[in-house]
Amino acid sequence: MENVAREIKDLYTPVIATISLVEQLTLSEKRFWIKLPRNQKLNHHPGQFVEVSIFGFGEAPISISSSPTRAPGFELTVRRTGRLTEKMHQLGVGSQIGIRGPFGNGFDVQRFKGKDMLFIAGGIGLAPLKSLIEYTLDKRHDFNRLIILYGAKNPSEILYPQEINEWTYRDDVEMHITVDRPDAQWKGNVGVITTLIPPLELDLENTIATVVGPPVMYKFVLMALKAKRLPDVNIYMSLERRMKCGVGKCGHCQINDSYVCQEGPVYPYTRIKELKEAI
Amino acid sequence: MSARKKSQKPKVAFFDFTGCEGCQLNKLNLENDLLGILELIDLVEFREAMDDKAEEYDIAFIEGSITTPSCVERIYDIRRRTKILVALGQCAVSGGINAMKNNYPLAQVQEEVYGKDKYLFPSMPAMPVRAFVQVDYEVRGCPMSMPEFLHVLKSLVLGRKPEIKDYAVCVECKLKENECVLEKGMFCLGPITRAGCDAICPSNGQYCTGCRGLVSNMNKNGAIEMLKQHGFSVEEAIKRMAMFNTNELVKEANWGNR
Amino acid sequence: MSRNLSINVHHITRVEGHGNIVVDVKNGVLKRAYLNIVEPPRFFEAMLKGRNFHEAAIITSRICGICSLGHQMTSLKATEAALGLEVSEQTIALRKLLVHGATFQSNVLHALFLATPDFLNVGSVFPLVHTHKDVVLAALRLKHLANEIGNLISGRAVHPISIVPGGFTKLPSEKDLLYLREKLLNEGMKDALFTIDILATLTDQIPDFYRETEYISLSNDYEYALYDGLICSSDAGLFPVEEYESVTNEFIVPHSTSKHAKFNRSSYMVGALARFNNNYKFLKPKAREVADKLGLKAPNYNPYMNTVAQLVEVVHCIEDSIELIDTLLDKGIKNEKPNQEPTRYGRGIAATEVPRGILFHDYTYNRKGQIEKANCIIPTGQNLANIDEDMRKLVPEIINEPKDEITKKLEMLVRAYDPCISCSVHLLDVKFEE
Amino acid sequence: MNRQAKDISEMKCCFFDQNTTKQFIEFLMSKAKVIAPHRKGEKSFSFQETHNPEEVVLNYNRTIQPIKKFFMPPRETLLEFELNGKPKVKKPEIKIEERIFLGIHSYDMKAIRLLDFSFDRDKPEANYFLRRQKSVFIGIAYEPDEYHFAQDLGIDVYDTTGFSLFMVPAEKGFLIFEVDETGHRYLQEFGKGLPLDAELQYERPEPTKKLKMHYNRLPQIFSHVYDSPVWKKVAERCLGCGTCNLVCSTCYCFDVFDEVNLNIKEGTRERTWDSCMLNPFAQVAGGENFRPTLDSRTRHRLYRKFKYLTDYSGELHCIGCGRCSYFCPAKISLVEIINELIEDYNRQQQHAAVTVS
Ligand SMILES: Cc1cc2nc3c(=O)[nH]c(=O)nc-3n(C[C@H](O)[C@H](O)[C@H](O)COP(=O)(O)OP(=O)(O)OC[C@H]3O[C@@H](n4cnc5c(N)ncnc54)[C@H](O)[C@@H]3O)c2cc1C
Ligand code: SF4
Ligand code: SF4
Ligand code: SF4
Repeated sequence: MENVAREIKDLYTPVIATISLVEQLTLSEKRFWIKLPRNQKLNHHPGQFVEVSIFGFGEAPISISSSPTRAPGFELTVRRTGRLTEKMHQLGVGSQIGIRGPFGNGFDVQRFKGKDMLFIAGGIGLAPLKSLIEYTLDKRHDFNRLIILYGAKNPSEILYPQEINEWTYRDDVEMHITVDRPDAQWKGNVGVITTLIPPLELDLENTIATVVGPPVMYKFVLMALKAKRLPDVNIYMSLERRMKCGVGKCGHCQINDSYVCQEGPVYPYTRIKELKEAI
Repeated sequence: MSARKKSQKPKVAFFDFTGCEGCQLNKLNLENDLLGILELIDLVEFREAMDDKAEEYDIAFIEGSITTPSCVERIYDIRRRTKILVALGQCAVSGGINAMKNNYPLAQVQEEVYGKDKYLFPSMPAMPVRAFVQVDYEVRGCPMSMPEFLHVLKSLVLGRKPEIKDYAVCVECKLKENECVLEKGMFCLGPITRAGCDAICPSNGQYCTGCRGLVSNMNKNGAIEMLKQHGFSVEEAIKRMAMFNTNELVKEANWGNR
Repeated sequence: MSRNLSINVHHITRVEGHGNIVVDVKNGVLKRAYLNIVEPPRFFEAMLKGRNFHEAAIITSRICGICSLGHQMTSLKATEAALGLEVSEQTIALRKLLVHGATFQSNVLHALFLATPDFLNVGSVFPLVHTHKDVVLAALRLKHLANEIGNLISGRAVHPISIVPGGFTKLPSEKDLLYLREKLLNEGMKDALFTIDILATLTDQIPDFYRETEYISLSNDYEYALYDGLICSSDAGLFPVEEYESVTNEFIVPHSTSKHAKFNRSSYMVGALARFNNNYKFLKPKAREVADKLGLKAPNYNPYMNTVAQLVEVVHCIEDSIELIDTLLDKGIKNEKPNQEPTRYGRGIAATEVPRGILFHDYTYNRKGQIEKANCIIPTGQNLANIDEDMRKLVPEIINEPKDEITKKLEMLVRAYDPCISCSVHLLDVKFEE
Repeated sequence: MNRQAKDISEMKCCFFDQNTTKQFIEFLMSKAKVIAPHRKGEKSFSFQETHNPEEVVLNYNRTIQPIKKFFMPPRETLLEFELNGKPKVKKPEIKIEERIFLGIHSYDMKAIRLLDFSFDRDKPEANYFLRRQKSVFIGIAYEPDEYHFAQDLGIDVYDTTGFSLFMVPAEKGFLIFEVDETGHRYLQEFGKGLPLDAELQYERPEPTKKLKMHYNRLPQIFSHVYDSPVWKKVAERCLGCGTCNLVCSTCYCFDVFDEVNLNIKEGTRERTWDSCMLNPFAQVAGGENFRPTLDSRTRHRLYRKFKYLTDYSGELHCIGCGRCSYFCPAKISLVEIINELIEDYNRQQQHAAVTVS
């Protein structure tokens, strides 16, 4: 006890990072490219998140939406919903913010190697998944099929039009997109995201489904995946909870016995089944 | 950014309706911080302390409850002219102690005070500001809590949402390690009253009278049960809760859940 | 000059509560001059009905945030009288200290923050922050000190917490008292004398106006009565507090939501000037010196001098508070619990000198310890008839002055009374029709 | 450091009369900051720094806040920062001071050991361990009141684990047992106690038997009562005021928020104790509340004590101090809830047995 404490690294002091690019994606979402001091790497796994600080406004967990393969910087996609996120939207290139992390477990990319990847994203859920999608694209030969299902409320809320365009035109990616409420120009699918699942032809044993979206989405996507008889062990979900510390102490993110910031945010469905409060 | 020009400071106004003006006075009691506050804001209207008046405001603080038809006109007018409207003190937030009279038939109350001359003075039930116009933020308490007022003011000047607590006074009581007044055999409304006052009454050995209104999702039956355990009949329990919360207890008048 | 003049000051500023000044002069003849109280009535007496004895003070405190201590104090005393609750010497000493604190803070607020801008021809105290920073800072320190008395002894200056029927739920520590003593003795007295020196140079701004009236305050034979005493009329002598109704004789007038009062004349005055006139001989020495310096001698019939009397009281309260603290410290703070075991149930009447004058509370309790009937008579209400009378004498005297000047003098007159309209008036737009 | 200490019957022991005890407290005060139970208000007690041995109250039932307040203060500044221009952050220095905790009941000591586990788990927290180190604990035996159930949870009144010295009230004074090296050193230096060599006879209080089942079966019960009707029943009376968490010896959840100074140029990041019983605890920006009802929150609170953390540490994370029940405004008793859950479990088992046969 005597000497340990001195050696323990402080968990709560962020490093100061710089915003090097800002892009307005939709009315309420922006993405920020962040650089750490001395161009340090964040060394994250796809699916991990950081705690972003804006001093005087607080701290919030935000998923890293870029792949570690695109280091040294990293990307955050932020929806304007409250105290910190509203302030973040007012920041421009050169502004400095605090970063702690990366935190959480991220996706088990080792296990995904050689598999067919089915990405299912609703709304801003595409942000954490983009990190994994980019990762699989950058290591394309490590993975087999790549299928991306993405649902947005309406066409103006589609998060990354550029990337989605790119993915759509790649012939090694199957990109399906749907909107709940189409506008006059919309020519694609209409309906909730679950409508994209039944038509898929899947190699059930070798397909990994990764699901991220708003809380209401999970139940319905699960039903659709189960209807396809995708094995439970092949389903992964990333969950969101209130979070203060990111280091397994504050208790806010707890789902039954699991701290989302430690064991999650990505959970295999087999584990989620044990967590009664999860979905 | 650091060298703010005077014109960039938010234009702030204070207005008072029916109440005891304790909240107004409480602001003047900030002596040590008063000059600091004046640096932050451009005070354009404050009847109790100055003559000047302005046309438009960034932040209007409203004190007191709405009790006459002319109050209603005035509050509509203020809402039209301000960007942010903050209700200050329990009278403005919920009707406060003024609303106790809503428990009695109005005519009878007037009779009680003015006898046969009661018709000279129009009155209506005492209502919170949010019964008439949109209220952006609330600073609760009778009198309003000064640290909370400062927090709201600083937050709004900084351009962020203030943190408004929505849990029981007991929390603050325990953080301060106060002796619980229930332990002394007194009664207390702290378990169902919104924190933010730093549990100032129990800290002074007195029971909490519920002056900051009820926590949201309050377990009303549980509260009545608790007061019964401490020796109060249901009627007495409701009467106790109603001192500052008449309007909140009347379901129909639950203006909060817009 | 046969002038037509109509003044209507809507919601007069720098007073607590809402009131309008209405003056009508037709062909040089004064038709109307009165203070129109438009503060919506709040029906406290009705709200007290059925309430428990320890709730009365909490509720009546909310009659007025400015006078909250005064209302609580009077309420507690009425309750104690009704229920036969004895209180200890220590409780009385601490309560007197609180009354001093409240009088001191309210007088500073009124004299230095609300009235002084008139003498310096500015609309509020805020511009003075730039022109008279040291005075403003001294005044702020004074106010802060007065509030500290309230905070340390009763938990909170506005709507005090720990004063309850029968005593205190929390007692100040000897350390708190020593701290207050030190501050009062050094900083407090220094700041008070400093600001008074500055104001002494401005007394020529006080209008020259006299109208002798009846002055009513508490009085006793051992001190400058604030906490306790008999009713004293400058016309008719002493009366027991229980006979308050025959003194106040409340009546309703159409232009006011607050009732008016009269005793031996058509009106009487309460407040700092009335106390000064009736109790001059008990003022502490420094306070007398200050009165001399400010040109205030008893009796004085200029209502504008009420503000000056308030300053004199500030000094008196500081001096007497120090004495009270010394006595308390000599005896040591005893850990007493409030005495809340009623020995009887019935009617209790009490009066306290609150900053604006004498305040009466009168409760009748039933056997369950609940209020059956309540009556509160507020100082500002008692002064209203006197203010109207003053205006009726003043307007003809100044009728030839410019209209701005007339309005200003009227507003200053109303302000001099430091009317507390929440307790009973808000102020104004000025419209002239000639 | 979790090693189980010897039984006190095997320890060296001496006797302090009242006066010597006072002198001993003075001696301790000369060594380090002494923290001991003091009277707080009319009926309650609180651990406080001792400036005068007279203030120490050694026969107390329980303090309002547990000792954890010295290692994790109810409110603490995590960071100081400047907002303007380039943000600057500074972590306030945490003073490492030697402290002697005097008059600690065995369950409160156990709570510290459990907190050590919680703050070490996953990522060790410096703030806690910086304050935690250099603490010496002197225990005292207590007389269980109707709210204590530590014995039912296997924590003996005379459990000396973690202590340096252990005091047992005796007629006109205290028996002082040497538990470890530090304790031995203290007694040597102080050198005033009356040595006792004779075989000591003292009574162990009867185990209280408040719980209807042995404590080591509790985690098992909790595997079966997640959907028990008991939760809803408790929720009818619970006010969600958070008192139970905020006085709990082993709770450590917290909230973090930024506060700025009046000049809005500098500010601090503050953390305060939080409570999972409060309505906003699991609520997110979108308005979603992941534990919106009082029954789900009560269940979470108890599962944290008897199952979730237990599955990791192998120990129950309730120490039976009775604070949560003693201070609950609605007078909800933890023991009663557990007993009802046990009954519910027994009913389930019987039912299962019936259906099988
Ligand atoms: C693992 C994880 C990844 C996330 N990734 C993203 C992302 O990539 N993009 C994005 O826009 N949002 C993301 N969120 C949600 C984001 O954290 C919240 O929208 C954000 O905390 C709101 O903070 P605020 O200060 O703007 O709002 P306020 O309502 O003012 O919130 C105040 C505080 O409450 C807590 N809080 C409130 N809502 C949430 C929430 N939904 N989740 C966690 N804590 C919350 C935070 O501690 C926050 O600082 C993520 C959340 C989690 C848990
Ligand atoms: S005194 Fe009142 S507010 Fe404080 S803990 Fe007890 S019940 Fe709660
Ligand atoms: S403790 Fe209760 S009555 Fe007192 S200020 Fe707080 S909410 Fe109001
Ligand atoms: S749950 Fe209750 S009895 Fe158990 S440790 Fe916490 S406060 Fe003590």
